[in-house]
Amino acid sequence: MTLLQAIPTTTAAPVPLPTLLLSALVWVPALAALGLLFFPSRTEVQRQRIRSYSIAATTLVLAFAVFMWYGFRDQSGTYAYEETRSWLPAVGSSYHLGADGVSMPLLLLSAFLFVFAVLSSSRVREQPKEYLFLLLVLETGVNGVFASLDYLLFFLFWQMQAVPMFLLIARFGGQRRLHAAWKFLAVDIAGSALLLLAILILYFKAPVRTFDIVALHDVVLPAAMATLVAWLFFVAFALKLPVLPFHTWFIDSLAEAPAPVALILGGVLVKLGGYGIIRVDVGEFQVAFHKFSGAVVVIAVVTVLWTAIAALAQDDIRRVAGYVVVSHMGLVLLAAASAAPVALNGAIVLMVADGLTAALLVLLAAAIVERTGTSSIRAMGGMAGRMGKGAVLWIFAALAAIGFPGLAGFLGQLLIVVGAYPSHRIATPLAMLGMLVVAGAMILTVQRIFFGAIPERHGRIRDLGTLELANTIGLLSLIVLLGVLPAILMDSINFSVISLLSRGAG
Amino acid sequence: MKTLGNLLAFSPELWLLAGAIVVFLIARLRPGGSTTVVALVSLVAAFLALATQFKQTITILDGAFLLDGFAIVIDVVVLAAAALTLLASRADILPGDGEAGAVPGFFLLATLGAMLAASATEMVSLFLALELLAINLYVLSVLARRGLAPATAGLGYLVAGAASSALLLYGLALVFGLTGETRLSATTGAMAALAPNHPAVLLALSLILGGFALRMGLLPVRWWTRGFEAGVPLRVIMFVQSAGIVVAFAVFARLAVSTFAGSRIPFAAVIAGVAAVAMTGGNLLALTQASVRRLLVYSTIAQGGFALAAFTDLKGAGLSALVVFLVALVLSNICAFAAVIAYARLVHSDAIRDLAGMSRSAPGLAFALAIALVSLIGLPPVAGFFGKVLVLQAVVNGGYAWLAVVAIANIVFAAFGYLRVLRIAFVDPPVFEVVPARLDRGIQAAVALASAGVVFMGLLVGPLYAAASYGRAALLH
Amino acid sequence: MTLTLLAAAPKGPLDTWSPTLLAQFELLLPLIALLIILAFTIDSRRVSAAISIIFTLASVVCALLVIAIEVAHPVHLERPATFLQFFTGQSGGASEFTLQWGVLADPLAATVGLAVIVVSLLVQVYALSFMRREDGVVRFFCVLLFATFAMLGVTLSLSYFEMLLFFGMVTLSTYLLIGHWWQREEAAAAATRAFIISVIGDLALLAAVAYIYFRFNELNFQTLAGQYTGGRVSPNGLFIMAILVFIAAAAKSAQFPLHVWLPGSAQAPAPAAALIHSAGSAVCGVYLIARTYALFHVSPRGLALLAIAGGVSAVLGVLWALFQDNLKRAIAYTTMGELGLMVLALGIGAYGAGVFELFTNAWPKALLFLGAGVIIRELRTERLSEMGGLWRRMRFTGWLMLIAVAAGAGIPPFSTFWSKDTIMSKALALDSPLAVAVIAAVTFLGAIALVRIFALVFTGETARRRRFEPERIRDAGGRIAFAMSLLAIISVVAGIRGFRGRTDPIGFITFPGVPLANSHFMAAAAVAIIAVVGTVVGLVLYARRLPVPAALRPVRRAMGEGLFIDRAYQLGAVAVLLPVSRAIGWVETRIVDGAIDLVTDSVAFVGQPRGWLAQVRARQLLIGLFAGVVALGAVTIVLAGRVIGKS
Amino acid sequence: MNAGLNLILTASAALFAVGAFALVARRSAVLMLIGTQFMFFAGSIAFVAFARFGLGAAHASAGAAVAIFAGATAVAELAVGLAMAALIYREHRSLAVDADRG
Amino acid sequence: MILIYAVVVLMLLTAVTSVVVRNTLWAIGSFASSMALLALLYLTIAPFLLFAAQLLVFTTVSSALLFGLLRQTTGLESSQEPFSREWIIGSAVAAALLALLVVVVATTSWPVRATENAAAGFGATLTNMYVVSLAVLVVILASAALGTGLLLAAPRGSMKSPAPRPKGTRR
Repeated sequence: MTLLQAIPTTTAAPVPLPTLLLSALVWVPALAALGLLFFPSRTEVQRQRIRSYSIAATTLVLAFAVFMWYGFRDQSGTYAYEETRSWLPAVGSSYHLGADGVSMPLLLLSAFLFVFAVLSSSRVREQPKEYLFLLLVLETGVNGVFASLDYLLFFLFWQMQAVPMFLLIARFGGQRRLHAAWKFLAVDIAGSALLLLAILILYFKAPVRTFDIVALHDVVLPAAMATLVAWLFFVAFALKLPVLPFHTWFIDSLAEAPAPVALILGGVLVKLGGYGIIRVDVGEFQVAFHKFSGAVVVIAVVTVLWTAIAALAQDDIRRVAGYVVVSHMGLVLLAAASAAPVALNGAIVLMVADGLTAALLVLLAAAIVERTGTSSIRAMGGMAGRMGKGAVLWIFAALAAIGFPGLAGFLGQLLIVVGAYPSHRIATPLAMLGMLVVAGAMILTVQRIFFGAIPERHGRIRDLGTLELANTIGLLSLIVLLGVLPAILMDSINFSVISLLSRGAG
Repeated sequence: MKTLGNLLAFSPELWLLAGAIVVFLIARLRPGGSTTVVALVSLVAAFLALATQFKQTITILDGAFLLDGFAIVIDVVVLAAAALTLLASRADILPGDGEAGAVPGFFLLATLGAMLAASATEMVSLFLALELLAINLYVLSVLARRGLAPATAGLGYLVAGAASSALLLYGLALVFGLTGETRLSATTGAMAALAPNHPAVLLALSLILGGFALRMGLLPVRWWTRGFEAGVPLRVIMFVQSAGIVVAFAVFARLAVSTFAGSRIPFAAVIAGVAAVAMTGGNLLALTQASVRRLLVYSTIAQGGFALAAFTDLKGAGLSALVVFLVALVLSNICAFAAVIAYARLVHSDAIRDLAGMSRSAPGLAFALAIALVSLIGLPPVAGFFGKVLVLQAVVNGGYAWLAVVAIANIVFAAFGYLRVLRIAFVDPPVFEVVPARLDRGIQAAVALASAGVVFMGLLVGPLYAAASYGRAALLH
Repeated sequence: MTLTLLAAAPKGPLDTWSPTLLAQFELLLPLIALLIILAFTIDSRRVSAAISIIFTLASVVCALLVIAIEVAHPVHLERPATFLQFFTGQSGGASEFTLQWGVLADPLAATVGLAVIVVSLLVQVYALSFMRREDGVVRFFCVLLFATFAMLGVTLSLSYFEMLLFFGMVTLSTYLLIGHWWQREEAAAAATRAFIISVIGDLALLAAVAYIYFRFNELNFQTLAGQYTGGRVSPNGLFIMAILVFIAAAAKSAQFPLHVWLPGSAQAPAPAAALIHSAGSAVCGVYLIARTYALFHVSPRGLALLAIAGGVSAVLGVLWALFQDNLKRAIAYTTMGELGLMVLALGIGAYGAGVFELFTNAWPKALLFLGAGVIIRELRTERLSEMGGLWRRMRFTGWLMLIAVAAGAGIPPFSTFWSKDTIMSKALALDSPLAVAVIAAVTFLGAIALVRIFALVFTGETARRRRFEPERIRDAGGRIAFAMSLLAIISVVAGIRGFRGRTDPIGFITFPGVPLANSHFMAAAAVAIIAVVGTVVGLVLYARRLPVPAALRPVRRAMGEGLFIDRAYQLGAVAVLLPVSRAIGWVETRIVDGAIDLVTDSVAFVGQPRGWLAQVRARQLLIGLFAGVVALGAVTIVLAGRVIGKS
Repeated sequence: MNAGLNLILTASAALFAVGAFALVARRSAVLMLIGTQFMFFAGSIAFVAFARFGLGAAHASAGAAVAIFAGATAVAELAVGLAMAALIYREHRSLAVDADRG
Repeated sequence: MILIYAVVVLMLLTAVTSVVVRNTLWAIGSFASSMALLALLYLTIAPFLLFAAQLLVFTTVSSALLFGLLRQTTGLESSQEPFSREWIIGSAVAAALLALLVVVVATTSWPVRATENAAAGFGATLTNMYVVSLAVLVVILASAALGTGLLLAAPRGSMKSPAPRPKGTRR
């Protein structure tokens, strides 16, 4: 504790931001989940009450997030809404939360996406109580990871999303849900073990016995040790990202999980990996990370190309979405490897954009699969005649995934390419090839699913319902907003990125 | 005689003794009387009496007993465990058990022995206190349930326990021979004088470890793990797996601190080796079990390995870590056992495959079991995580990084096995048409309290650690 | 930079009527119309069409004002706005990252913008009644507005970034226009193909942006124009930039080998095709080259690349057009020829001429497609071999098509004659026989191709087919006739340059360092003769429908298939990419998943219940206990003796 | 080096081993309990010996005390164990520990 | 000294006999005799009180208990023939244990101090330092007696382990 006070974590923000907001952001879902346990869920009315209750909870979190976003004008690049409480003084771990321009957009993203997830959860008929409970706990875990500035806390929250996700997939998933869930768990636990190992090594090799990220930053480890720790962190996060060849858990889980869970999985969960790499590897171990950034770039490019090409012949519509997400995360990895401010800005923007896009794709895919009763693209075709709105929205989603100008992804990809090119002259064009293939794959899905003659068996298919329209259009409007006015996001991202880089370099 | 006045320090134990006598009387005179309540009352009284002695250090009978912070912390844990066990016990009484009114009395006597052992600082008193605990456990394991199987199990338990006591006794004898002292605190100097590779000391250590192995739950004891209604009743197992283990580790901690840690033998290395074997083997055993009770009993082996690992940093924060870990372990075990008892009450089985559909038929119990298992794995955010983290810190501080790696590997390994159970409980279609039976209020309270403790220990871990380090300081003084 | 430009702007009425302001209006009006239609979800085709036409008309007025002002003072004005700006606190290099967008006004933009908006207006008027019986009219008008907006954005964009932005939008608009009849498999396929090809171009432009920004930390055209020569980049670097930009342009305006989407674009409805080919995505590539001409200008290899690619594309285009049996495809191939000619012109340094060609070519092309639309609607076939003898039945359309053919072929005094003349004169000035030969060949063959189309459609007899009575053919009328005749008039007058001076388009659109192509009489005469001869030959050849000699059959087929290049691409995609993708899928499911499953399954296997473990009895336990104690004691004693005994 | 001490310690060790043998090798409850007795008494013999000859002389009485207490507890355990054995014997006529094949 | 040798050897012999003989009766007999010899050993090296206790209390009580059990169970031959697998394993383990203990115990040069007769303080020690231990011992014996009583008081016949019909029925 005294140690923590000794460390200047807050360079006084221009406006003293209200603390405890971040705690609210993190813990409100968990408390709501606990409250959920006391609701009866026998009759349909009660189930509906449960749903609206959780919608209210997530919306409250979203309100907090937006409020913090508006309050978030701290352009000195340091942590805002910081709060430090004595938690485990014995081990030198404190309850230390804080948000900066790197985490704030992702917090906002997760707040938004969880609202959408709960909104679109009305399909889950059986055991909505358990389901929503897990979902809310998941939100606490995710927000906690984004907000925590203490390695132990970070790991704690990192773990908090594993078990709920496992149960959500394994319990509410599709046909091969157990297989997918086990795969998810295997990779996740392996990654967590590496994460814990890295944290402990860092903790014990550091002269000061603290888990505090900010405090540990000033610690200089011996070079080899730093490289080892950076590697461990990187692998742990890369498993979550996911990178080749460990991405199949993500593809399977995305294909098997119910739509809202898949939305969270593709929209937020994989972003944890990217966030971790940017926050820890780039931010804290920049020098060590730079040592093996070559390998990272290779991994990134291979991931981008591989997944893009894999998406081409993929017949399962949800898997296509999964591959596209992985390919984007590969771009994020590329940006992280070239620790250039422009690229990192692009990485964060792309993560947010890709989160929204993935959510949109997943929701639409789920709607289509639900209607046609199959997830095989070959079995579809001519759907535009039956679900015109769906077709338009899907086209927009595809364009957003391609990184179409005027939509969110465009700026992210542009910044990443522009920023990463100077340091990686060959990797960046290769990654752009991957982008091209992704574009081809997405536009092919549009043609295969929606265009062409209308088959008879799709005769009685309805177009998107009101709720689905509300969700998808809401997401789409966010995507467009971000694409047209990126400044609302970039302003505060950039300063944090700069300070992150300067801190990392220093 | 001069220090006889300090005997008042035994007031909690005396309360327990009185309670036991009352229980026996009631059981004799008015069969069918609710003896459990009496036992609970005496436990509460003992706790209050103990509360008056917080933050004191009382030496009794020139060093036979020492009521210090460590003892008090352990006593509180033991009392809590006993209380929860008694709360849960009624649900575990089957119609065929006849009226076992005297059983709570033996629970009280066992608790008495445990508390005495926690504060014993002299070989004889230590040995006797452990024997008191042990004999009552033998009796309980047979008395609490009629039937052939409990009797055979109890006999096996008794034989093994006697062997363990003998090993312990012989080890103590060697220490006595080397130091000429029966007061543990007095042995330190003499031990420090001995050669670092003195065979007798190492032999004594081996013997004492062997003597404690059973009580620490490091042995795969079968007689606790037999079929559901046949074996030793769950409440006894629950007590053994919570209070018994805590006391064993506490006593071993006293011995180690005063005797072996002082000597120059490679104590930490030996402990580290044993711990590694225990945690790995325990996980291997636990993962392959078909019944939850066996899973828990065998997982305690692995947990015991973790607890032993804390001894590698005895002079450092190891003891505090040990205490926190033990508290977490006790809470988790009790939570899990209580949940299993309650669920077995519904489906009359404790096979893992029969947990299927638990989340539908008994969501509360499923939740309790889930958090207990997660805590046993050592995943955040529940109790077990903090215990394991502290232990890992101690291990690495002690300079046994390889042991930390083994421990993490074990955590990972255990996660799969335990989450398999969770998957069955939460995912699989139900096997039973469960008729929702009203659960005894006591066990409901036990489950609720234990699970709340497991969940919220993250918040309380600060104060708990403070208490633990207080006890540690008292022990190392 | 921009400040100095604005300071340089002449005072007077310009301060209030700044051309950039008008350009902004010109750009935004179609967008506003689109947003109105979308926002109020108007589904009445009339209302939506009215809105879009009215706004486009207003936009036309703005364009006219802009060009008027520019004619008065040909200055380069910019109205930039910051799209995104943040500061990258790196010492050295860029300390600030800025993305600007906005509008500019200079002769080039004004001219092309005018062409775009006017063609768009007429196309809308035409479509209003042409699409009457179709469904999805509102969608069609929305897409038309979007395409117009995107195209105007391209013309008015002032930085590579903005160009990239609007290139993407052009891609989308082309995709939507071609895929308008999405029920048709071939339309959908063509749209997809066009999209992919265009995305190739967009990504090339993105690469160019990355590279140029990396070299110059600057994306503004005007600013860069001064910096290319600064020697900050080696000639190779400049050439790389030129290549990237050219790829972007080629993908858009169908330069060999990225032309494969152009014939497919004939799948679009006639008005859409007219827009695409005359002032749509087909020309924005050429415009890109013209806009970034400074880059090519400083890199001779870049210019050579332009010349070669342009020439090849031009020759191939007209050749393919000669053997194409599908009406719209034939016209599309002639467009390819014209586009090649423009690029060639830019390549040989005829800057103004190239842009002028772009301007003059727009009108007849649009007219041809609109007429083709009418013809196809009436004949209900697109196959030239099934057409003929319409001269009697569609006299008015025939005349208009005749004008269009003449204008396209370069018959004096129609529009493209003047541009071709200037290009030729530049070639003569360079006196490079190759260029002259290519231009002559393209003019000649292009004339033949256009005349062929006219002859096959209008002369001879109407072939009778099932369920089709020639008697029911109606001539174009109403709005369609109006739009087409307007286009015809423009095609006639678009190139008139009898008088020298400011209004001379060639003199009007200049590039610093590129001398005006002073057309001398010889060039004019050559072009005129070649065009006329070509026309006559075409008439002679095709009016009497000579059967193709057997020897030429394979040639014809090859040419009709566009030398199978399209097939080759498809083959490459189907035979290479998809198998690779499937192989990847196999690897993932079999090998990667296999590995992971192996781990999980093995853990699960270890986790299976084992019966014997439950059978540990007291005796075994005691054995274990004693043995363990013995082992522990022995091991520790021995080890301690070994280790510590040594030390 | 004290001959008597080492002699008696060796004896106690042998007694301990004998008890262990009984525990491990014999199936009858009676003999196993006898084995535990031997092991206990082996421990107390060691205590007494140390108290008599070794350093423990300072607390000579302590050794004896241990012997007494240990013996008493040994007898107590014996009693309980025999009761269990009798209990089992009633059920099916065998004194074997682990008689059941459960 | 000779006496000690003799006593020790005899004690071990009787102990071994008691654990190897087949007839339980003989086993108990030799057990009792070895206890008595142990008492003799104590007599030589320990305070008298211990000898008395050993001889009077432990030997007799334990033998009595064993005989009591035997009476209940109509003394029987153990069906176990010598040199069975269990014997071999057991002897192996026991030998290993013996070897370890003897090697360590016999080779260690135990620290020695000039001895003075402290038997005088024995009773005092018991009543001063070990008073609580005495109390505990009393409790132990009491609870053991009580437990034994309750165990043996179990009504005959009710030994069948109760197995109530499960509420749940397997699907």
